[in-house]
Amino acid sequence: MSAPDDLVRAVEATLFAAQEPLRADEISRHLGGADVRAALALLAEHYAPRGVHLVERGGRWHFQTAPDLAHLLRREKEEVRRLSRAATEALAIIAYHEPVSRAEIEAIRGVQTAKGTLDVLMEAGWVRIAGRREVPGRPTIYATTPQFLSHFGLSSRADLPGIGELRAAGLLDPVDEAYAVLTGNREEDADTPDEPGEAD
Amino acid sequence: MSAPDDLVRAVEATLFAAQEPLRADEISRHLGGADVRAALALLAEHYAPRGVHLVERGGRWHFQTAPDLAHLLRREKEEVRRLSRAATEALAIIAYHEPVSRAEIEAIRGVQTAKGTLDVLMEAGWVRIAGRREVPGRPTIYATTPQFLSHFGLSSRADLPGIGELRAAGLLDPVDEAYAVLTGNREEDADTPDEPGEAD
Amino acid sequence: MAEGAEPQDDALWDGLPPAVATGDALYLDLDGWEGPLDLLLDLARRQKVDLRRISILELVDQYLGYIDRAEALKLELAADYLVMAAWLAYLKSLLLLPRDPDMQPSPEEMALRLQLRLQRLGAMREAGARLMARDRLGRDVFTRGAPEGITLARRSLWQADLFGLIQAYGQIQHRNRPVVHMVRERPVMTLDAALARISALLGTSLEWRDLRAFLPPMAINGAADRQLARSALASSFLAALELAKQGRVELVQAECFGPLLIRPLQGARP
Repeated sequence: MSAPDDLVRAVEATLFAAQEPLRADEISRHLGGADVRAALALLAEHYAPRGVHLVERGGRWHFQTAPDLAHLLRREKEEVRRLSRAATEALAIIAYHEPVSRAEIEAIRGVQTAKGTLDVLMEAGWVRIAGRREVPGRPTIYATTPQFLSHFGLSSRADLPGIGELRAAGLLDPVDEAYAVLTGNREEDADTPDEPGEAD
Repeated sequence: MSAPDDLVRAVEATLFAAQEPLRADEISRHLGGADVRAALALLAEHYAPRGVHLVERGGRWHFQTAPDLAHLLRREKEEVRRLSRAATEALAIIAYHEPVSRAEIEAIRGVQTAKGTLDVLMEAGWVRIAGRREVPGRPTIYATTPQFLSHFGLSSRADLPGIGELRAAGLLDPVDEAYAVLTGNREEDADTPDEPGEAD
Repeated sequence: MAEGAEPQDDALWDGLPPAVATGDALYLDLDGWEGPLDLLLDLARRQKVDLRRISILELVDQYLGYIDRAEALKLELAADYLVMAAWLAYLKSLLLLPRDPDMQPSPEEMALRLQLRLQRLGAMREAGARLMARDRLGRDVFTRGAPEGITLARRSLWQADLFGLIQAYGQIQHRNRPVVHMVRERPVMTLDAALARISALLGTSLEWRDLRAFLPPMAINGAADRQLARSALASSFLAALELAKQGRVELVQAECFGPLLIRPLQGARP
């Protein structure tokens, strides 16, 4: 393309600096009454293959970044965050009992589960909506995803330790009781605050 | 010009969309680490004859309207506030001598500089505090900002009008130094209490 | 208005109060200068020569003339203008009088220094004017009026590990385990057992024997044994009292906390 003429350049600069889309007659008035339609057509053609397009919307012209490059306007910043205790419990329940509804998760946890907790698990990509349970109210049911398995290094859900193994590992002992056994009012040495969940 | 390649388009779109001038490395990071220097050079060349230019100011790139179209665009725009003579001189002294202390500004101007004068320059975003001079009293020293370069259309401080000639003529050197150079008088003790208005 | 002295513009923007306009031209002129050096620079420029070639003597005369006129008009001059006038008058006298070779600094040096200062101020004033005349962003050139902007989206990378997950599940399971209260079997000796044991062991012996000899033998390691021992002692004591009440034994204790001796009562029915 040869160098643009002065009118084209003026239209280009006017639209570039404008804070709002402009109608052709507004541009024309701004530039002393010149006929700007040819210039607009030339500019639109010139910018068509570029990273910025000149577009007309409802009779008003403006520049915008090319639609295929829209993703460039978002810059993502990743922040590593640890899952909260509530979310970890909800995830564990889903993993062991899937598919489960929110009410079922709450029944198992014994406490209410905030909507945001499940959102976090879905945002993390570990939980998905697996449909609805065909009971009154048709509650949404949740299940884990393949990403869940890969994140936790499991080849399948069957890899999750069973209740028997949990008990053998002391993981069914509540933290505070196990601690009391070790440090409580027995006459034995009361000064061994070992790892909770390890004793007995 | 043939259709620009994807990287050129991406750099073009990023700079069009950006609200602030961007350094090449910021653009690069934004675009996944690509080397954008060639793309920037291509774009600057492509836009040179157009109504919008791609310019580099203090290492930061931005699009702006072509200066020769100023008369078309100026009228609807808010007039840039005019600086007082005191503020203009202080700004010039800071730009050509930076970093400088207030006492050094006053030594050149021969008058006290009102506190508000430097505040005005800092409020405009053209001057910043650049630390303290490690001499008795540890005076605050001032320097210009990247916005100063953008506002006045300077690629770098080396672009300051006439700075090369001023430096060659010794006009950026302090009076004492210039005097010593002129007279070849090295045993000069630089103490001239007889001259009013200079020292502080 | 003197050439080179810019007009005072009320619209100027430097945070300073606008100059008081009095209608007196000379007063306004002086007010328009930023101090004596500024006035000197303006006067020097009127010599229409390079600042490096100005005549200092001529400049001094012009400055002093200005000050004289201001005084004739009874204008109040700022002190620094008067100080400069005095210094320039002194400089002029030094330059004109036969020079004292020992004088430091020499009048020539003082004059040269003044000239150097004027050059530097002149250079900066010119530089400032050239800066202001450039194509300025927001006045002559403009950035994009409505940039889309680049938004920074924060994305969370959630972290959790398998152990934490399993442990959490263990805690839930524990919380949910049906709670059963079981009273543990405790190592005690009942009163009935103590009665039976003491009755059997008393037999027909007529010796005084310590009640503790009737306690069941037990290992002495372990909390359970100690608990049983205390229970046995208490029960046996109650049993001894009961047997005494029934008239089957007699009890003797010589001192407080001393051994409690027991023997079958003579003539009691077996």
